[in-house]
Amino acid sequence: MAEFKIRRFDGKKSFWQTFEVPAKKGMTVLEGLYYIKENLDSSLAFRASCRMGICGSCAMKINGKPRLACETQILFLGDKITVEPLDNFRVIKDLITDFEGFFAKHKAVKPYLIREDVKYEEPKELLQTPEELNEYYVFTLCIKCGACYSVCPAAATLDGYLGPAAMAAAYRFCADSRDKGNEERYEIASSSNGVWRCHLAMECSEVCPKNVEPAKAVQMLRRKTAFSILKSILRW
Amino acid sequence: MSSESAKSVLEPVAWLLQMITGLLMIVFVTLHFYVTHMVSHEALHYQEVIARLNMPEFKVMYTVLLLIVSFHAFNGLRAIALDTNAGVRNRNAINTLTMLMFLVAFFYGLYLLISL
Amino acid sequence: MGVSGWFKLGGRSIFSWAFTFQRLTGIVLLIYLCMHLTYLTTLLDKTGATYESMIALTVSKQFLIFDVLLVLCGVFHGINGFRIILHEFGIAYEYRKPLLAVALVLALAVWLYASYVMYYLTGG
Amino acid sequence: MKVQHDIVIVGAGLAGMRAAIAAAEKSDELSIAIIAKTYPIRCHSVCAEGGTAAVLREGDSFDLHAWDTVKGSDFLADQDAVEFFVRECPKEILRLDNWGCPWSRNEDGTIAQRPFGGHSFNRATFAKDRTGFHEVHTLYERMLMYDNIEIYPEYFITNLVIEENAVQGVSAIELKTGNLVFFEAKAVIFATGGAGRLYGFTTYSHQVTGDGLAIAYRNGIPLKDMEFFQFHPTGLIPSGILMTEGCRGEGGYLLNKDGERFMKRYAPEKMEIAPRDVVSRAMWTEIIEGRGLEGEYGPYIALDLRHLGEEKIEERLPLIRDAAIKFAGVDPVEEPIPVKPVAHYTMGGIHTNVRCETTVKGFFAAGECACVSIHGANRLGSNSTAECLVFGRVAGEVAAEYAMNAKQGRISEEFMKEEESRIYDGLLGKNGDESPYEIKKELNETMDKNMWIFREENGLKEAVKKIQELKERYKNVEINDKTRGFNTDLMMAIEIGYMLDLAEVVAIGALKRQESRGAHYRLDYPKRDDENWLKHTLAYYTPEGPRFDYIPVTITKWEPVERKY
Repeated sequence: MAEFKIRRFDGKKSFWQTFEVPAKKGMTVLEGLYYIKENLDSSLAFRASCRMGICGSCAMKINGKPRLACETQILFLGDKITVEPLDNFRVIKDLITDFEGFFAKHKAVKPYLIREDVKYEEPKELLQTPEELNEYYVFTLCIKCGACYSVCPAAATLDGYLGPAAMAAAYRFCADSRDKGNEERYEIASSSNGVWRCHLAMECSEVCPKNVEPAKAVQMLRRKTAFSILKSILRW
Repeated sequence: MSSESAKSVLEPVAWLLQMITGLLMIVFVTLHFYVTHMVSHEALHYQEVIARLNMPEFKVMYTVLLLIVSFHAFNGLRAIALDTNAGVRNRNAINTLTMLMFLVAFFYGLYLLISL
Repeated sequence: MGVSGWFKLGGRSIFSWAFTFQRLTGIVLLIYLCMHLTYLTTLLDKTGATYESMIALTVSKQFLIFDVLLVLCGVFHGINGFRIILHEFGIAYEYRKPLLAVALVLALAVWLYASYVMYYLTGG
Repeated sequence: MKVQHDIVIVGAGLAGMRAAIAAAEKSDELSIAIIAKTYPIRCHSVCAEGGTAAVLREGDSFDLHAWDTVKGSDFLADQDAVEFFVRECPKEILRLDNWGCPWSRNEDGTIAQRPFGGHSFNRATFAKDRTGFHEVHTLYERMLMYDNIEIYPEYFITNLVIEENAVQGVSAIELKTGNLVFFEAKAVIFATGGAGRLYGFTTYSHQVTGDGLAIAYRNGIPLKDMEFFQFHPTGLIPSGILMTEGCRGEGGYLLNKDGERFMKRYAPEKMEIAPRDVVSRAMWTEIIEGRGLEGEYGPYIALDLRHLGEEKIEERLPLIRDAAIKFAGVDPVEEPIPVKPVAHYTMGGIHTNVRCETTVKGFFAAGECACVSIHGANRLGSNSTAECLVFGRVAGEVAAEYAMNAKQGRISEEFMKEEESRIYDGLLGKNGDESPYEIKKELNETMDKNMWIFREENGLKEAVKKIQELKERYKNVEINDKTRGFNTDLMMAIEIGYMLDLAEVVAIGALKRQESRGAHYRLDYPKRDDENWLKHTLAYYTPEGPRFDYIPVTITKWEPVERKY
């Protein structure tokens, strides 16, 4: 038996509720939540989809740390499990938080390949060596689960802060040998809500379930952004 | 989102300077501390202080230290203030105010240095 | 979460602790800088009397504890700051854990040494 | 609340997003809505691992790809559709490349390809073993470039509005608020995915409950070939998480308890990379005949990758290694992975032609929820992501052309009131004594038991009876959570209703098809019967249960022959 203590929110008030879940070896926190929903209290609300750590739906605070519920084993944590919604996001219901702003920030950094010469009707193979691929590959692994954003101290006080995930996405394209749109992204990254607000708490890299190293991406993006601006000033 | 005028010159310059002044401070502050506290507290006596301040190499060192410390300190304050919603809303005011504070601190110190 | 997010440590890694203390010590040092400049105003009294009476207070035994704490702030802020600068230039990012450990040990050692010396100088 | 768009796309996986981009490319005047019950990048397409088939290199040919596909389908695929499909695949790979997909590369910088089950050329284009994941993210990110695409994330579709055989729009619950939103549209595209959660042991995401299939079916649109359900040979035990076919494509072995590569007895030529139906049956036979290994969750087969070496596993199959360690506590570098066949793909779907058109004007379907039929009775690995890309594009373009000349759909006040009361009074507000979750559990058990790899008459009859009983009981469910905002209890209850309808179609369809073809294997009719059954099944909704009809298979170049690997 494991004891699940869950932080709930019904739209008006917030409260703790405790459930007893029969835990077997190998059972994940997500399976525990499903057990509760299907057998004890079906009003419990949480997001989940792929249950293999690739869709990014089920990030939540488990025993104080943001993790993917689907890949966190209950017995690995002991028989007392605390589950809370992510910090730095507005809670909608129980463990479900509002991701609208998070995705809007991702969109704001132009996270797509910018190239004038690609034609929709006649696509051409662009060459890229495995070494060039490795330059940015780790940053493509972001599943937008929000774990990084939830622990970022800058995101805690600044609502508009782009945050680690969005800036890692920006850097992922800046470092892609096929991309030609760096300058556009530097412009966004250099805003008041951008790279300057990172002070390297590095907690984002610590909690990232996919080891994307967003903190590193932000540093690299900041360096590129700063030098691009300085260069343009000096030329002027 | 992030609509305000991008490519502000202050930010990258301030970022770089914060690091450079930080590095320099490690050297200068250690030196300053060494002189005043590590050898003997004799160095803190009024006559000693005045004498030191009248040596050109110390005068230059203190001026430089004063400059980098006050920049680092008030630029740091600026960075902290801009981490908040209220800060970013009043970005220009924060920038102006903290840089002004830096200048006030620096010139006040300079005035002390010169008048001694 | 608001400003409490800067000081939230529960469930966080040691990197968050480093961040929190960097910010706290930064604020302390900023305040100290202002105080420092303010009390140096006493130097303007050319007889040196005002200055000497104030220095007498600050090098006293009762005051030692503040000095020791201040030095802790300075040493931590400096050494941890150096570590951050390395990472900001993209250096040694992969070694961030050992680097933090080294920085903390170094900061502790320097602080203990400096505290000992000050203790000794204030007349042991 | 009412919203108007020219095109409404339901489902934001590979096919849905590809359709949105295609329509937006066609004209920037069109207003396009893409609605989905999750955020776009939370779709099940991210779970696709191994690769996407396309003819890219010297030595391969469209005919060869088409032949592999037709043979893999056990000759139930429509060959005109297959021929069209294989020609379109390469362009889609290159488009994704142009949009930033991090394809794995050869040393010279060209896009790499690897072998895959049932393909006679190394044509599975891949991005490590996260192909679907990278494709989805690439499409999502690309989609953000178009100003005329509006994303409605976390909208749960409840109904389709059809009048005078033309589509008018859809209704959906905005999960955040719990309000019903009515989308009026000139054209509607369904790209809602398969129905995998019918089964308990499955590779599918929790969200894949066949919503689109059931809604189309209830609105009179026929479902095609639903009895064909693919079982993937290698599902991780106990969760059912997919261990990509790429494991075997890269050279992995399947071993029984004697350490024997038993595939040599079933498919001596292709061995482990025979098509999925063949491998799954072989594995299940080994298990039934007592040659499986024994584990705490029952018998299993060992998927051995050790001889590939750590470097290759890290380079080509990092996700597999990660998942095996995290979910089964097994490091494939050191130990074989415990696997057994697992429900994986819905070959059937909404009946469409090669232009993705259905029997209703302005209503299109693409991706796994559609059945164009290029997969026939058994899909080849790496053809599904390719299908989503190719037919997603077709659906988007055809819908755009249609929308440019069609009049705006209209949803009547009357319908809005009815739908409102159907969901909030009829379902949420009602009292009863059945738990929807209990019904789902029993449904899963029935499907896993009676509609698994080997089927026979008695089991199927039992399943039909059970499903009909569950449908009766479902009328009496009660939803405990009576609130409106983000009511996942209500959503799941509705999903379970959808699943019951689909399960009935699958079971009766399987009972009727008295032959063995592709993934549908009848112990009582173990031979393929081209004389009587070389035809597609169509299931039409009636209040009493599905009505069945059959239509011929299109054959162009390849007459059915015996299938040997």
